[in-house]
Amino acid sequence: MIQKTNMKINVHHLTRVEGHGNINVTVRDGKLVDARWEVVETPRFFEAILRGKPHDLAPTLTSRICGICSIGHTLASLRAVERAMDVEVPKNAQLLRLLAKHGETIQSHVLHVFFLAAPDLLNVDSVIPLIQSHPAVVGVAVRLKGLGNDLCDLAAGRTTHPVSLVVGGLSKAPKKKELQAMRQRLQERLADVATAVEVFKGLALPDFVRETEFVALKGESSYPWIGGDLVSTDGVVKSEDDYLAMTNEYKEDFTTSKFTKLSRESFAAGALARFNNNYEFLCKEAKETAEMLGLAPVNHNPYMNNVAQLIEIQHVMVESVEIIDELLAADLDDVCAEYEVKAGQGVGAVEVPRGILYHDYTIDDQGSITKANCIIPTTQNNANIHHDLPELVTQQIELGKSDEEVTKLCEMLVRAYDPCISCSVH
Amino acid sequence: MKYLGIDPQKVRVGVFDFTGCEGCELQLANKEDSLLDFLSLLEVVNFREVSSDRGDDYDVALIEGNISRADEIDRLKDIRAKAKVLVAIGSCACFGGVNQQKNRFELDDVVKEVYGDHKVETDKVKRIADVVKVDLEIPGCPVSKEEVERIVVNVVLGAEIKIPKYPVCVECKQKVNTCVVDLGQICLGPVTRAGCDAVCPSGKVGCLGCRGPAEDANFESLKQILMDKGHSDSAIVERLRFYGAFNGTVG
Amino acid sequence: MDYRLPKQDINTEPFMRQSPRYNRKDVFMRTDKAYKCEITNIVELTPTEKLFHLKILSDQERRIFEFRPGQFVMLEVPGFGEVPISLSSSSNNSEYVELCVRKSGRTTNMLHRAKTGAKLGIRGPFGTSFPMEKMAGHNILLVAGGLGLAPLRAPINWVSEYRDEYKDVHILYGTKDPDQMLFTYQYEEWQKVDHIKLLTIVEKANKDWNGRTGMITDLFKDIDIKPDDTFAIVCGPPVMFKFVCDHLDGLGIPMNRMFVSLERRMHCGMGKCCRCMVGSTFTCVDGPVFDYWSVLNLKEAI
Amino acid sequence: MIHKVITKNEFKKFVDGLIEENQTFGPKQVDKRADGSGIYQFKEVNSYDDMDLDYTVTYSSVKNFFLPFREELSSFDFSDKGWDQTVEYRVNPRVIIGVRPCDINALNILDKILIGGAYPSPYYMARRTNTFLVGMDHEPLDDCFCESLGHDTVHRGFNLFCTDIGDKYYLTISSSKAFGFLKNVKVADPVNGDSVKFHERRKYLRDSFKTKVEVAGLPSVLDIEFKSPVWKKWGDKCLNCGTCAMVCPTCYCYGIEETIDVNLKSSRKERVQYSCNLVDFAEVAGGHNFRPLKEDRLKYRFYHHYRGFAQNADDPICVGCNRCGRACLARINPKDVISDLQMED
Ligand SMILES: Cc1cc2nc3c(=O)[nH]c(=O)nc-3n(C[C@H](O)[C@H](O)[C@H](O)COP(=O)(O)OP(=O)(O)OC[C@H]3O[C@@H](n4cnc5c(N)ncnc54)[C@H](O)[C@@H]3O)c2cc1C
Ligand code: SF4
Ligand code: SF4
Ligand code: SF4
Repeated sequence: MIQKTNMKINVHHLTRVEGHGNINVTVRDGKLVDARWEVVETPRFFEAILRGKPHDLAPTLTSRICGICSIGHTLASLRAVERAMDVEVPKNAQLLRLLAKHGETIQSHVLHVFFLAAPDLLNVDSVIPLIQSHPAVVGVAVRLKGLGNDLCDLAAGRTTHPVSLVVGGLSKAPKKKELQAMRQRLQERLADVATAVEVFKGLALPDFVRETEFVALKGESSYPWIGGDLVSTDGVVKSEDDYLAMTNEYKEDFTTSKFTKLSRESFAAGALARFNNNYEFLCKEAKETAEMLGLAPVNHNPYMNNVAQLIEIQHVMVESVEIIDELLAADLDDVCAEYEVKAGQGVGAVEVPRGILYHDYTIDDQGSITKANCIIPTTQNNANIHHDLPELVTQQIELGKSDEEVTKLCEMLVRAYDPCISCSVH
Repeated sequence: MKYLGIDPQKVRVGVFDFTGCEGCELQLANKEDSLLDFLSLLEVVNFREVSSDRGDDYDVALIEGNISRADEIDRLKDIRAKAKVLVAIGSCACFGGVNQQKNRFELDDVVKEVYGDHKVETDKVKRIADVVKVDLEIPGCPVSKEEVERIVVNVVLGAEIKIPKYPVCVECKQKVNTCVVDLGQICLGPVTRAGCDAVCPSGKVGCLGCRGPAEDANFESLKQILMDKGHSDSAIVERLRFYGAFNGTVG
Repeated sequence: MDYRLPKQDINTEPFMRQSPRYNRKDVFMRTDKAYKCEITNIVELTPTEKLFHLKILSDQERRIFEFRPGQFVMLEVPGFGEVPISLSSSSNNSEYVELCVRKSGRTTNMLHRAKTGAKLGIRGPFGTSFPMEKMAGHNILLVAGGLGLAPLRAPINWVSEYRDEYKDVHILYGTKDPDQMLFTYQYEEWQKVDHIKLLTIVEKANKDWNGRTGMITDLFKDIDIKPDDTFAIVCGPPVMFKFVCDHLDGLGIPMNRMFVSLERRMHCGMGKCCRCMVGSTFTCVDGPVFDYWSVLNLKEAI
Repeated sequence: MIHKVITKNEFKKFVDGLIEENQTFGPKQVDKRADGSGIYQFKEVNSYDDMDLDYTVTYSSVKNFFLPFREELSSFDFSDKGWDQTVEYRVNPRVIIGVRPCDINALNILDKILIGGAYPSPYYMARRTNTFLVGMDHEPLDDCFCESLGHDTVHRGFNLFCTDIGDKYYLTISSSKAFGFLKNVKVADPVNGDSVKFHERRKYLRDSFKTKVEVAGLPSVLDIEFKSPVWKKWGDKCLNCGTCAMVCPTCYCYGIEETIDVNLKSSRKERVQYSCNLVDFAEVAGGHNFRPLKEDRLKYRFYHHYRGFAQNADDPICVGCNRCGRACLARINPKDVISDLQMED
């Protein structure tokens, strides 16, 4: 085995991720000199734009922070507004919102696992050649993604940039007939998940471990999605309102995205973090899948995030059926609460596909936003990616891997976090 | 069309994103029941979000997002030079989208608000057409996949593309929706170009005009109607300026 | 207890006072299903106009299809659109019809790319026609501007075929520039064989043009018109036919002996879509051929 | 025409019977306006109690059950050498309950145009003949003016018509199907008292109209006022949104759209409900628009409605339901426009 002495990796505008970022690694005389994850996405300054906005336009506006998790942003924004003004959201509206959220989780996770990550595991550039070479897998992916999108359409009016999620609840509830049909589809599609699990069993994910702190919402009686306490695998517990102490944002000059930290120099959020913190609340079927795919809490291999996503897809599908059952038994005529505009401050924390998302607004007595802060999961993960890279490269040069192999592993590492870069530079 | 003796031409496309949320690009991978047929009409040579293939030999460049930094101008001009047809997709690319709301503030002020004392490079938001020649605009926030499909089919066949000239109300009425103006909301449907199947009013929220003005739209009348119903001038203007699509027509 | 409605009820309910004139399915087909035809020949007339020979494929349908000069068909290019096009061939030609089409939009652009052998559909014929029999025994003045020669070609063919029945026949034809002249290959035949006097004029000459330049009405100076013994057919854009008809009116030709063909947007050809309304008149069923008096009485006709 | 009476209880049984066996539509409140008034539409119903039969008037008319907003006229399947056209106009039989007299009269007008002319529409006919229509009278709204146009009562065009005479409905049966179905319930021949009540009800309804529109001589007024400044006054308000035509029970103008499917193997030809108020209604290839101004287009709708078209023997096609006036955000309504025009005289 020949020791590689010099190495220069320079991935400009990494592909198959949302947004623009670069990987830069320099190894000289067998020693790592520099390894960094640079976010070069152009910032859009949503927090600045939000100032002066009527509160009811904030969810519509912030939905546009991200095309993939727009429902998550809308929900976090709504939660911030509603908590600032003490709006009580009707139970059924909460259920419908969660259903929309689940649709997004399915859609986003499927997109990531199958369209963005799988090509690496199958050694192709994109999903397109897989249409010919692996039609069954592509079929599964397309059907599941369609299911996720349709679930969003049904519950929120549209999958990208939802329309019917409004302050107070929902402007329009789906018809029971449609819910009934969706319930059936969800159950039928579980077979596709089983197929996907079979496929994944046969794929080897890179073996890389770095001790990491994982941050997620804390479930009380179920796997957490909207609101609640914040926890970490290092034992930190904080309230939702105390999110700033959980994120500790700071800025580095080489990247347009901010970085965050908690007990260590960085932490991770997302599917794996949720899994590591809330394993007990997964449904039976999802736990079985976890066992089959060799994932158990607390797992420190970032590449396993893909597996955690697959497990979550299954979990939310099962949970969606339960939610629909509850909705079918309920009266869906009125799913929006009236509310009084008043001044206040509120935080909304929501587990979106890539981790915890926080929106925090201060609203004046006219209902206009005076101050806004949004902390995006990818912002939280960026630092962790940045700190994973040197460790990964060091381990790999010790194993004597080639430039190409290391480059690919670096790319796959970033992709494993499913970063939503434009989101992180909102 | 074979029956006419015309062979459909697969289009070689490049998809490029600038400042935006990438929601429009995402639509290209949506509408699963016809996705595979849709993809078979295209040869994707460059689409960073879903593919590592980075070809330069595209005929049609789909541009998402707007321009808000100097390096983007160069990248866009380079794409323009290579593409035969340049299509702006989405409200950001066509009108500036929500991002142009930044232009109402001083640049220094927005940077300071978000990044404090750190230096971050940013410019006023520009539409794609402000920087290079645009051959076709497909508005929407996000674009409607149905419309994109229809347009791609016509491009492949070399047929003229028709987009509605009438306002959203037509589609809204066809869906037998309750008019949200009757419910006390502001709706820009009467002045906004149809083609979205009135998604927003169908979800019982007022249209915000992401598709830009309909032809011969009557802004004065709509404004008068809404003010008569008790909505404030500022609330109406706030909505008209939401996507930047009416900036030429409202103050 | 039985409340079930019968599965399909194609017969009318007795409560409907207007019993349909046709309620046999095969008759419906004529208006809603196109006759399939094949392009048997394409003649490129100008860079923007082509003449298509269309043969109706079914023998039976070909036999049914009869038309009169001035009528039009709805030409279907499946998937792209359906457009009204004047029948430009002889009404005695039962083998194929000729349609002269200008490339001007979605449907017609596609049509221009079609090759011989392509299959199209036609419905029709629709609309009113020129009263050719009534004109017999008189002088005929055929005036066309630009693409107006396309609808005029059917009456020209008629007159040629029944030449003995008419007295003097004149064609006055004007276009913007010489390149736009249609059917130039037929001029000699019209003049030599059919003894029709043809006068042409262009607004803007080019170097190959050694004919006249000017407006179409300039041509009237060159011919001798007997107002009380002349019928006129004028086809062209509204400004042009108004100009010509007013001129002829000045000469003393009664307005009900001048005929024009109107053009409006059309989607059905059957008086239903209302796109072709002029005032309260349907261009498709009450027209496209109108006498000039009626046109003057139509609101917003010109 | 046969008359019977039925108690309201028996009627409910009758309606539930129809609903049980057939796809049925009836009036339902779908929303409340900001001012508290109800918005009704014809929706699919599952039982008698699902309906709001004492509704005032629906926001959209029943027209769209016969002329859907979007309707496939035919489809083409392509092959390398050619294509095949498929034309289908079968519809599933259905029942519509609670249709108002003016709406039925509107259908009679559409019958005249779409079935009576030289080219009867098989699509419309199929829908019309396979719909079992139960009419029902009602008290007019303040702005209804169908009485002015003689459309407040209806004599044909329905299977069954119900007039509320207190605890019973006075039934007008005009189809054998209706007669047959009624055998399932208890109906009685009207006794003298019933007929008296029936006539009283008619008179009461007729006297309840608050809005009157003078329509005599309207065709010539419209011809004369073709260039009137009144059109500009109202045209300036018009949004050209087509709402009026979409909700109108008689507006029938349409456009054709052809779309090729994404697989390039087939295409669809659809009829799409249009409105003469829409900007490109009269636009032709090359971009020339025969009605370039808002006022031209607005005028045209009035022209069609009150001047009448040849297909309809030049009779007005407006039935006076004032749906357009109610739906128009710009508050453009027939009564005000017509009285403006008549003032011009
Ligand atoms: C009675 C009559 C006879 C005609 N005869 C001829 C002829 O012989 N040769 C010829 O080249 N043209 C003729 N035209 C004009 C021809 O119909 C239009 O050029 C054609 O419809 C344009 O269709 P398009 O799809 O290419 O254009 P687009 O602009 O894409 O039109 C879209 C649709 O609008 C309608 N439309 C647009 N323009 C017109 C128009 N001018 N007239 C009617 N409908 C229109 C059609 O339904 C068409 O499908 C005639 C028109 C009429 C009314
Ligand atoms: S809701 Fe909006 S789009 Fe719909 S009819 Fe009313 S104004 Fe028009
Ligand atoms: S209704 Fe308006 S805001 Fe909504 S998608 Fe359509 S054009 Fe855009
Ligand atoms: S009259 Fe009213 S409803 Fe009709 S198009 Fe004009 S604004 Fe719209």
